[in-house]
Amino acid sequence: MELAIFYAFAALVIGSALLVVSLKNTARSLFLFFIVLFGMAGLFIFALADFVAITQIMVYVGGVLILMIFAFMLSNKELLADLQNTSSKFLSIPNWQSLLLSIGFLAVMSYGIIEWHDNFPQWITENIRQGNIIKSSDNNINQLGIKFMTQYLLPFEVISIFLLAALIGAAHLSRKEDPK
Amino acid sequence: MNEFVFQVSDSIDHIIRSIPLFKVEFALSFGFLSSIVCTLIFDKYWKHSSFFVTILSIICAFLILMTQHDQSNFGFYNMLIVDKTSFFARAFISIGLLISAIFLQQHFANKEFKKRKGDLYSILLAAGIGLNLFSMTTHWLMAFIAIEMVSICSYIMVGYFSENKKQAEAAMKYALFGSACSAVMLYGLSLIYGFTGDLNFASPKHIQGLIAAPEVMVSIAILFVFTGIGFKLSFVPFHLWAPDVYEGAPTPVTAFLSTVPKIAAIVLLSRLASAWISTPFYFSELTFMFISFVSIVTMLAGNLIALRQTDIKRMMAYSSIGHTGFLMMAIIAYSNGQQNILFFYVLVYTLMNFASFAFIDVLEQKLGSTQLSSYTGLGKKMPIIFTCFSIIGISLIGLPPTAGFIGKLFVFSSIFEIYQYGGDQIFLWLLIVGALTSVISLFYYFKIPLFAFLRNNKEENIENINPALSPMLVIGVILTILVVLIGIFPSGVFGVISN
Amino acid sequence: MISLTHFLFVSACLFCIGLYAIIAKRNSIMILIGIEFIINAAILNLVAFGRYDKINYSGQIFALFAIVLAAAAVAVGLAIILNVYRKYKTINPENITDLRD
Amino acid sequence: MGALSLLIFLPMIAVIGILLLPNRMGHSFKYLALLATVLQFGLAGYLYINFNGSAGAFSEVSTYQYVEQLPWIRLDLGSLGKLEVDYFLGVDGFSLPLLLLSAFVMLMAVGASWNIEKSKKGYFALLMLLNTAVMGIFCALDFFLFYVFYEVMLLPLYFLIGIWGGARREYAAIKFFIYTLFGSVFMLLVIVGLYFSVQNPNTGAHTFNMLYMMNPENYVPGSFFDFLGNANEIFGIPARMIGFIVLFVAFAIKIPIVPLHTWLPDAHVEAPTPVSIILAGILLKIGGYGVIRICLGIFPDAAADANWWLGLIGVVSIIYGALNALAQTDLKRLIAYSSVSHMGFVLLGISSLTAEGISGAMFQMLSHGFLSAALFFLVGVVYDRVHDRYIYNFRGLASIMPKYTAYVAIAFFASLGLPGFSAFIGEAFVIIGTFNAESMNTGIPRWMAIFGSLGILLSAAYFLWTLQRMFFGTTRLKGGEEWVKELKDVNIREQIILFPTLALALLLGIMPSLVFGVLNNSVLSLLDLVTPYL
Amino acid sequence: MSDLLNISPIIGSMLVVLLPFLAFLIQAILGKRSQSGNIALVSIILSTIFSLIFVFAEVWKQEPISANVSWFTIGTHTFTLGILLNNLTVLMQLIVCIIALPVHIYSKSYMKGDPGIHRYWMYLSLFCFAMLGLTISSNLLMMYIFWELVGFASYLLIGFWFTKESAVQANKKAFIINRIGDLGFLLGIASVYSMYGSLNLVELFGKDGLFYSLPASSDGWLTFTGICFFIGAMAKSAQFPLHVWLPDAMEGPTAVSSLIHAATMVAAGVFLLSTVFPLFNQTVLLTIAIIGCITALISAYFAISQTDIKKILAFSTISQLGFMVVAVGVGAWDAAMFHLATHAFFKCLLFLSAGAIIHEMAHLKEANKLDIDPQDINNMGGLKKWMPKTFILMSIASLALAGFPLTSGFLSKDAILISAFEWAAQLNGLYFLIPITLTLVSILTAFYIGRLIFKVFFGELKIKVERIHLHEANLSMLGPMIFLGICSIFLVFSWNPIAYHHSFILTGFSITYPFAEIHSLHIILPIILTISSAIAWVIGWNWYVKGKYPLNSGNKLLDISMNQGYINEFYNKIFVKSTLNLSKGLYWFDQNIVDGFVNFLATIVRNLAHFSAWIDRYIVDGLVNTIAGTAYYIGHLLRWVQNGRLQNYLGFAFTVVLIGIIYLIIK
Repeated sequence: MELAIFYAFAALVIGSALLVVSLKNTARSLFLFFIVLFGMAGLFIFALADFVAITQIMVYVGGVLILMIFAFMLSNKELLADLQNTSSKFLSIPNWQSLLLSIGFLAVMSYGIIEWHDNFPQWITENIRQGNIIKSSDNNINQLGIKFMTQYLLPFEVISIFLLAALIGAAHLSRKEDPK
Repeated sequence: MNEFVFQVSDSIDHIIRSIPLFKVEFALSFGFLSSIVCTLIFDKYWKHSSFFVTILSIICAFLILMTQHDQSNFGFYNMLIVDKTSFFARAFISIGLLISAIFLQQHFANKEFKKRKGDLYSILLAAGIGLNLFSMTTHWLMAFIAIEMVSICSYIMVGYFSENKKQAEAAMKYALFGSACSAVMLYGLSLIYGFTGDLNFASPKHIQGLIAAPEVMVSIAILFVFTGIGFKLSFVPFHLWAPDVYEGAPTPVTAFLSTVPKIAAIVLLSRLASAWISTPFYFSELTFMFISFVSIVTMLAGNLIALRQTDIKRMMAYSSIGHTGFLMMAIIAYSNGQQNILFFYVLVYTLMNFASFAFIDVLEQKLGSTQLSSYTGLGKKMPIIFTCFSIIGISLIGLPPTAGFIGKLFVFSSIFEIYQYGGDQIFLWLLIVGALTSVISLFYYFKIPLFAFLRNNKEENIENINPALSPMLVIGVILTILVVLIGIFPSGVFGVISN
Repeated sequence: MISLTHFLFVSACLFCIGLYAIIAKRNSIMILIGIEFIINAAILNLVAFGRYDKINYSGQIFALFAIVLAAAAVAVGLAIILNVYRKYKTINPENITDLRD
Repeated sequence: MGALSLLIFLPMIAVIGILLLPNRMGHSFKYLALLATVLQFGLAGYLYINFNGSAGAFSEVSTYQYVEQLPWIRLDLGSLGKLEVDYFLGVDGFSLPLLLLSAFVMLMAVGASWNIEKSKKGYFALLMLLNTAVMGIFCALDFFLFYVFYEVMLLPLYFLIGIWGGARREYAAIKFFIYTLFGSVFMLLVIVGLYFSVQNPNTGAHTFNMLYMMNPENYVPGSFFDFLGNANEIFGIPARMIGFIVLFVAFAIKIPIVPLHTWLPDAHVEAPTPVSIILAGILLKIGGYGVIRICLGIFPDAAADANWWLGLIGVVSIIYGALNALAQTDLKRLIAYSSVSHMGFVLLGISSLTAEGISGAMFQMLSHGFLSAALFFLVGVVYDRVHDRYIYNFRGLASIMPKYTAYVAIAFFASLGLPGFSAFIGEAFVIIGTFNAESMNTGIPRWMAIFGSLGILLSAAYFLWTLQRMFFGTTRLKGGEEWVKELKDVNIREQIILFPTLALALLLGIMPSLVFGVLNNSVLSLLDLVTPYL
Repeated sequence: MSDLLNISPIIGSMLVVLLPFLAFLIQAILGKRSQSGNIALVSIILSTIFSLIFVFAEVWKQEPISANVSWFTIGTHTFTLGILLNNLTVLMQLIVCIIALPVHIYSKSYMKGDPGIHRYWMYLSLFCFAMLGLTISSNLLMMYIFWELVGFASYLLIGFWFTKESAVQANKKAFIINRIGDLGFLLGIASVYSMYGSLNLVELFGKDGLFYSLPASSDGWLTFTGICFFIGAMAKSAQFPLHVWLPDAMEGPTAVSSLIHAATMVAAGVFLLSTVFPLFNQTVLLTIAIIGCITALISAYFAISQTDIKKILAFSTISQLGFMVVAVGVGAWDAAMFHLATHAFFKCLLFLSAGAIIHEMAHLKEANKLDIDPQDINNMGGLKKWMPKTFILMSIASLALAGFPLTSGFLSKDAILISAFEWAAQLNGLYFLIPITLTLVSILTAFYIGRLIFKVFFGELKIKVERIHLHEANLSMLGPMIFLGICSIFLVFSWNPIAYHHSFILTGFSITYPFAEIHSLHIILPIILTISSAIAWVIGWNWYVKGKYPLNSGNKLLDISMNQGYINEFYNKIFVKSTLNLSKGLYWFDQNIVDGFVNFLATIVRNLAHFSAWIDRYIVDGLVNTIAGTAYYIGHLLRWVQNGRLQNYLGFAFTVVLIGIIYLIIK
């Protein structure tokens, strides 16, 4: 059962991701991207990372995607025309070089994963043996909070500076130069 | 919950103990915030206030850094390392930041923008914090954050003004290329995390994990990781963005990009190499092969392509690619225990590069062009600048009596020593290619004196150009003198680096 | 419990799709989306591995940082793309080739 | 400050003076340069007279005179050991005559630069910088110091050719530079290798000291360039042989040998007269000096193995250079190729590894220094007047420029080895030494001497042909009457330069002991070093 | 006074050498201010006196004296400068002095008014210095130096009229061909040095010299050495095939030709051979003899058909030098020296006389504005009428050349011929070809010199002009000629006009021949020679004076054949005609093949030079430029990636990554 749902999510993610890249219409792609991100959040939950999944939805869906749509609308005045365009060319013709490259990567990575399959790292088996693995009953948020404030305090603080800088920078970048 | 209480208090103790290690970056962070405040409030009254604060904070950071001399400490759960390497790296980064800040101020001083210039200094300081962290860590999480921080600050700096099409294009190429590379690196890191369960690449657990992991996946993961580092260092094949971005970006930003991030990235790579290469396993061999091979290819590609350039900034981009190859030779020296050689070369490279961009910028402001052909016949009009520029060119080639020569000699020496006792053919090829590319580089570096001195300008407009003394020029000349002095008396500087 | 291989395989697929988007799509925003795919693939890996790391929580923490960093990068990237659009009136990287050899 | 330092840095004082003086005092630059070179020549002469060539081992400091040794760079490179670079100067019978020659040729060059008009400041400053570098090369006994001077020498030359040269000056300048750099960069690698292989016996530190490099006892056992029982190989060639070959190529480019000579005609043709004089008079000698001091001194074993090839290259250079000279129509190119031929004798003589051969080679270098400088100066005389050097454009110059013709004829005959002039002693002893090599079992067959002597014949052919074609016969010039007006006979300044040069060539031809007296002990100590490996 | 005159032979010979050098220096410094030539004259007079009184008289038939000072040291060898005085050297020095003196005097009026006369005297002094130095050098290196200097002086003098194209061509040729010889000499020196470690003649060939005490080195190298020295001598003494420069060298002033290219310098080769004679082994000696013989024969043939008076004499010189070389070859180098001495006088005289004639003919040409060659004997004739003294002197010289009894030539030529016969008798067989050829040459000599005399002095002047004011040369020209004429008579050399053994030169050397003396030859051979010479003259007289030239076309030929009869006809047709044709043919051969070969060699060298220049430009330099271009082009190719398209960049980068991964997998 669990596996079936996992497959369903995986199929959803991969399928919509494939559509994202093969659709001719960018606007549609953007909306499909939304589905991919949701699907990913689902997959995260399968990995018992509920907080990550929530963050994914909040940050990506709530932030990134909206930003992208805004950007797209700002940069494409024919958006509406695009949306209405239901021409026969629904999918874009794949670019064979990049297709080849992607398939090549997929091949080598699959090869690697299959080779790795029976032989998972020692640290995982060790942790499984010791029971040091996250269980679905664990309170992840609690743990994460403590980790952020102790072990990962430094990156946590640094990233605040980083975000501030990125914010200022992005604001400056997107500001139109006023006509003199 | 209670199970953590003991841990938490322990952690807090550890963190409090670690805080002094962070004081340099803390100074920069303080500067960062003050600079933002200044931009918002005080720039109206004194337009240099944020610049001033920036300079002050960099100097403070540098002075605080000096107190960390001779320290060797870990902190923040091994995320920060204060040791000789990070000390020198941060010292060079501070110098680089200082010079960059002055360059930025000078470059934009005469231009009117609607945008506030002050925030550029804030971004620079943020980048500085990232760079410092970059050079202080062996933890992948910290390293990744630092890389992103530096990258994003760099994108912003390139695209900040977007005065013209070229700057915007450069920013876009930089941002997209960089993001793609760091995404791939992240993927590689995720795999490595999977192999080891530990993000500290120098820890025994990490190395144990890599030893146990299957070769194919390790190859994929390591190459992905090197993609991100390669982007920062701009070695082949991840060098392609560099010429376009260097050409498009404002000159002071180019100066910054071609120098300072490289210091940090080279330090990270060195730490990685020295942690990995010394083990007799597959991944270490891979790392070593990778560094050597890429070094050779990078030296060749950078120098060969530079032959055909007509734009000085683009040429310097290829030159810096070539020097990256050379720096990677120095990494091999570093991992063999000759850290001071890497430091020396990095220092020399920093000085040379800033000097050359200082001259490029001065000339760009005077001539309004970065084309080499616009220098035609100017040697007589501006003898000081072109004499110094030629000397820097000589140093970049690696001819005596300049610091570039000493640096090259040290690198050759240490590689030769490894060759002598290790006997691997690849070292020989490193030496040969290193020597050969020095010869090739002569062609294009000497285009500067070729145009300036050997060719005569037939046009009249050069009469209008009057060489005035600008702070940039002064810095350039001082750096040139330093380069020559270090070239003749390397003992002092080298002694400082070695101890 | 879903085995690691499943996660790895899904992430590998997503990675490749992202790569394809980066290289093939003639639209800067699509390139950004491709990058996001790759980051998501990485995050998937991280959380999948992170499940077995209860002591440090490194996987999940890394994943969270990665999301934040990616978001910031997207913000800056989009701002830059908008700047380009203002100058070039296009966001097709094929047509933005003023800087070249 | 020792005498040699003074000799080296005197021109630097002039450089500083020239740079400090404002441009409007442009006329004083040449006097400043002249003053420096005159003092330098005087000093070099003083050193020459007071030199007493005592016999001693080639690798002993006591064999050298006017030695100055100051620690320069002392670095602790961790596992690379301690880096020791000394400011180490000293001269022996090989370097001192060349030092004097350099001082003299520099004096000539300053004299020849009297009418330079284009940016005098830069010109004289660069000329003096070059002077410093050249002096340094001949004095340095530390390989690092040598290398520094060697490279520093290139820079002023690049500019001197590139700025003040002829039509294709850019090409010639960069070609010259690239060629030399190509050799020297690889030389740097060998220097590094030597540095690791040699230890200062007193301190145990690695060292660049050339004298230590010459002593097999100072080599670290098992090091890359270790003397005995060295099994290191690169591409299947023994390491010491590779070291020798690389160093040889670096210097052979300077000599130059065929086929690494093509920079020479271009550089000579495009360079202004004074620079041609320096190139021919000094620069080529650095190659020969390097082969003697460094290739033979540091790699005597490899030299003993390779000398057959060296000799062959020498013979090929002699004949090839002479044949090329015969085919030239540009007077300056002809002389440039004759330099290739004449320097081939130097290589042949060195490769013979006999006292006669090496002495002859040294003598040939000195003599070629004076004579080729004089020849280039003479070409400059005509070129200054009508800006043409094409041999076919002149005929019967003897009628309108009798004194000039006399100088040319003397210089030509001196160059083609007429007894009484220095070139004869050089060439004759190279031939005798090479012929003698078989008796000494140094591995050079006698046919090399026989073929080498063909060069003497060919040199007569091309010089006499030129003499006949340009100077004799009835006057007929391309530029007609205008040229006749332009072509005034040599003036006093030119005579002041030419006369001592040719007189010196004559003096050395008649009293070779002036040189051999200084040289002989050094030759013997060099042979002591090399012959055990034959 | 007695102290002053008490000059040791060493000092004396040094003075002999240095005085002309001093004269050279003074004249070089004075330049155009010294036109008279008095300085040169005084110096040569003093040299002659010193040479005769303080050197020759002291040393002749005494123990050899030598003195050396060290010159320079190379390695462990010290090279010296020194003087060696023995019979050979002092004789040679004296001959040079005695020949040079009359030529100087003669030149004073002969060269009068020439614009470059200051140079003439300078060069002449230089030549004297070099030649005198050559004679008394005590080591081979020093000898070589003077040897080349002599060549140099000769170069200068041949090209004295440098505006004349043929003169500068000739001097170039002379110098280059002499250079070939010099190389031989140099290699010979190198070889001797490498075998014996010394170049000092006394150390090498003196009593208990190294040459005798050291074990003989390999025969091959000894032969090589000998051939090398012989090549040196061949070039200088104009032996076949290196003789081609000498006829051309006649472009110089006639006085110079007489001194340098007839009497002294060209004999230096023979002198060299005599000096290093012990070095030659049988192979080399035979080679020397054969080459000498060929030279003697062919140049005698050439002389027959020449029309230029100086060329006839030049070929005659070559022929006589061939005689001397044969003498060396057969081992009778004393005879060679003897012939050298006698030949010097009469050949010098012949040239000076020719010079006087040319001088007059040139005046005639100028006075009448004729377009003739003043040196062509076809334009002369009957000059006896106007220049009787010259005629007599020239006749004496000619008789001496032909080896007529009572002349010096008779003695020396007999010495050579008889030695050659005796040598051949020792060896038998084909070796007899050499003496027989020499005999033939001797007859030919008589014929061609007879032809010269008859054509020039007898009959009528061939050119028709109104005013013929030909007259005897003035005293300063005639005086030296008379002196030389006297010296061409037997008395100067021997009191016995018949037997050459009694000549003081031969008694002075007193070497022992390796072959037995055949007494009968000493009587028979001179008689045969004299008679055959006389016959040759009669024929010549008939042909050239009586105008019964057999080869003229038309009815004259019929007349002649009627008068001469069958034997004459046969003789003419078969013998004389073929001889003359042979002569012409050989001359053609010489001009076109031998000289042509030399020119051909020159052409080859020139073409080779052009070829190598081509190689240099397009292959050697081209290669370098190609390498540079390749680097440049690779740079260009690499730039292709840098096309400004972001996605191409990314694609490239990731493709490389993929390739890297695949490589690592399949590795």
